[in-house]
Amino acid sequence: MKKGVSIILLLILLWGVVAALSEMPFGKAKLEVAGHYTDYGKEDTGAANIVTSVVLGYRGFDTLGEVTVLFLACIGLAVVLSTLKKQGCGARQTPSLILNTGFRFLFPLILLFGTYVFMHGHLSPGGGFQGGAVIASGFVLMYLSVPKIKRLNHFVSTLFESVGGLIFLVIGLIGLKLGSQYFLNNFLPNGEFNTLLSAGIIPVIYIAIGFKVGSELSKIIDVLLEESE
Amino acid sequence: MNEIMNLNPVLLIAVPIGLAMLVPILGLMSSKIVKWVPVVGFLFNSVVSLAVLPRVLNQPIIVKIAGFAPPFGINLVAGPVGMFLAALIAVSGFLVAVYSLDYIHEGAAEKYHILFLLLLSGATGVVLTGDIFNLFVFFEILCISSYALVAYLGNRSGIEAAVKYLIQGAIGSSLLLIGIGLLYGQFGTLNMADLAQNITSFSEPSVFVPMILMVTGLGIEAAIFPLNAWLPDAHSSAPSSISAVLSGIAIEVGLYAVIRVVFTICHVTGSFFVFLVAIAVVTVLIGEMSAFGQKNIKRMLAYSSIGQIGLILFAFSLATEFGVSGGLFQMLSHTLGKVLLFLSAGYMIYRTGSMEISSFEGVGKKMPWTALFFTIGTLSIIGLPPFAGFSSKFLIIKAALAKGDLLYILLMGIVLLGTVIEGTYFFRVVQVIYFKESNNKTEPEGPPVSGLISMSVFAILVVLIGLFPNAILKILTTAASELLNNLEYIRSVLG
Amino acid sequence: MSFLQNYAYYTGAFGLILIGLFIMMTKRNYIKIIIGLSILETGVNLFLIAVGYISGGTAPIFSRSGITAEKMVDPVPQALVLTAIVIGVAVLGMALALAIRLHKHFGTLNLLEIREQRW
Amino acid sequence: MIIIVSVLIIIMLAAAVAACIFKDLLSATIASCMVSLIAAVLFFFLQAPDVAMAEASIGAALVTAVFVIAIRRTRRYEE
Repeated sequence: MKKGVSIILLLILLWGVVAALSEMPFGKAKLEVAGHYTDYGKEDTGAANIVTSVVLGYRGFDTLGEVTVLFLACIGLAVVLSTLKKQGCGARQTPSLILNTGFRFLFPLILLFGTYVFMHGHLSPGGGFQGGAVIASGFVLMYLSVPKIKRLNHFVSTLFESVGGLIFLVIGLIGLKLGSQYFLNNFLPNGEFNTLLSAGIIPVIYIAIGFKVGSELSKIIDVLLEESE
Repeated sequence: MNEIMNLNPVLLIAVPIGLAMLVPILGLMSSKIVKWVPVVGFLFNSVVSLAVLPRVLNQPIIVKIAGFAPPFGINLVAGPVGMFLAALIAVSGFLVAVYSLDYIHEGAAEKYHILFLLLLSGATGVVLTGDIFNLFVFFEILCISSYALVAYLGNRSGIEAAVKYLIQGAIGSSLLLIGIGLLYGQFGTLNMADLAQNITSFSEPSVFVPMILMVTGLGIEAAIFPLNAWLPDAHSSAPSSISAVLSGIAIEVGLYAVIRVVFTICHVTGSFFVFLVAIAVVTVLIGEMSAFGQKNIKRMLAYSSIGQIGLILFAFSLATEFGVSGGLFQMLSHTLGKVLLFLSAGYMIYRTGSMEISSFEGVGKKMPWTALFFTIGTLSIIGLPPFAGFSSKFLIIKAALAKGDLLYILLMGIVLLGTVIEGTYFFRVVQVIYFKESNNKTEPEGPPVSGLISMSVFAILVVLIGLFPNAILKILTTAASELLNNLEYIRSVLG
Repeated sequence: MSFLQNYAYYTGAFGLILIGLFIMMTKRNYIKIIIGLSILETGVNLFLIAVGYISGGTAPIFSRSGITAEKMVDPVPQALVLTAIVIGVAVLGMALALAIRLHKHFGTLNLLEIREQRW
Repeated sequence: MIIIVSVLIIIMLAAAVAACIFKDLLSATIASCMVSLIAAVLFFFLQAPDVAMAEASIGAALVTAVFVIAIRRTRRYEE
């Protein structure tokens, strides 16, 4: 009964979507707004990666919301699990020697790679979110391979989270006060195209986001693991 | 004063978000000041939004984020509708924050304040933004913080309600995102004014399907009839101050987004409104009839919110200037009345220790002020003069009659029947509060000063608006013409 | 062949969306429902990216010389999907934290057995 | 090229169906991880390297880790 009703609903959805898709063939040419971004994105924001120039330049306000959502998820997770009595998730197997040694070798490399990814967000694929996620996956590896779980330092992670978000906002507010009166306006010089120190405020914001996302995603894992001490 | 008037409306969103991110750092230093942060934030928001409001009545303020012109960058449209709702959110947020100063004492209070700030900044973002994807992002902020706050108390019913709410909310936001993708694929823009300019007819499947998807997705948050299963559980399991905000603000923001999609982006005409009116009438009846049988006060109030949402939707789908301004007025009076009801019920529950209506016997003598505020809220929601609810319901009735169609007059009759049911169950509660003697001899003390202040301000606002409805009628008619006349909206955004 | 060329990605995306919705609507186990949600989100993301594709286009990055703006694919859906992925992981994290709580309180994840609140 | 893509899409849909059928939640999680991984490859074919990176690191790695932790702290089999 339930399955039948849901299949009928899904078929109606499919029928509607197919009707709508007939207006938008796959692989057609870009429309006005996207064309503007690819044509002028280079001059407007100074980033070689047009996706970055859209994410932090044209649609930077979305990214502020996105950063807020992640911050929110971290807080919400802590709220949901905070009133719970501390309880371990059962006995852990001792990690094997290979895992442990591999971790020691890989962990610095993963952190380095994550840092590279978010530093070069305006030049190559990647950015604050991807770099932060890479760093967080390094911490997941740490939880897997270190026999006695080392808890994340909550003071440091709180500091990273808050300060990272605040840097983003403060840069936005500086843009509002300085020169032209626009929130998130790019007030730093664009610099030489396709070099590390270019694209104005974009690398600064991406570094802040990278630290913030890295510490937030690791904290989500950490809060979920919550072993009894 | 002049300087405040010239402040950028983007601060209404940026300042609460910034304060929320500042709270963990402040919490490391001192836990005492944390609870004042939302108060400060929403005081700022109230002052700014009330100061800017008169200015936008003549000319909407278009805020270009990062300095890119509208179709290319994100823009905020601080028009009459947006600023009116933002001011409403800010003022009620401020008063509820004052109320929470002493009300929130269990659980992780620091995180409560962060979530409260983010919930309302998400709501402000939804009403101010002029970009459909940006609306989605702020909508998610609103939804995720509500999930967390519903589960805040951490009891069995709270967790269960949050789980149900999250499943339905997540489906809703996915549907919304599919709708946005379909619109972007055809028109290549995400700006609401630009979309509205490009959409010529709403009845083609390529526009109709995304519109239905978006209305469904947003309608889950607005609790329109077939999508309202989560609401009574969620609103009754949250802390009372949060129930107040969810019932008074969150669902109205959802409804605002539905109205924005239907009126401004797709510019719907004719037969679709008949469909909306039918849904609205069913929503009123379902809400009021379910509320009638409730023994739990918060569930009763939550179901009554469903009925009120139906009434607001009914007013909007009349699609006349009278009707839309009546709907906006009803939003205002519902917010004030329902927040007042939840806040006063919160202390009555706290002092008697039970949510059952029957346990409120004798509260009228022991907590006279709280009982008085509850009664004022009740009378306003039912729609008796001289309270705010009367003026708004009267305006809606006038609008339905002015429509001149027998169908609408008939449906209005059904909606009035819903109001009669509403009156019955609310009077039953008032009767229990005042005219039943309690066997319980313990003396429940009244609420603390902060609670009294915030509730009395709400009560004063309800009475004042009820006595002088003409004072805000100008704002409402300007706002209604912004919603009805989407050419005006397009011209003011795109220039 | 041209049918495949035109509709392969859309079919994949909407296949995922339908399977995800089907799981969410019919399954009773809460974690299974969340798995459905994650499949649904992946499908929506794939659909958005497919909307922005241009036949024979290049990635929207001026990484080496010889890349022209005309042949670039649409960068906007990519920016949107980045946002959507992060929002998705936030919702999934919340949902799974609630799952842990649900199991602690009720001892089960079957939503049909959890019926404390009705009408 | 289009043949490879079609095969990948078929595998992806099969993995999604498998995630629907499996009673063992851990297997279902791995199947949905596979959906994410193949989606990341498809993003790369669609000229979206940024998104491919995000999907591979967030969608496939972190989300799966979160799922595994949650399953470990609740129960493994769907009753």
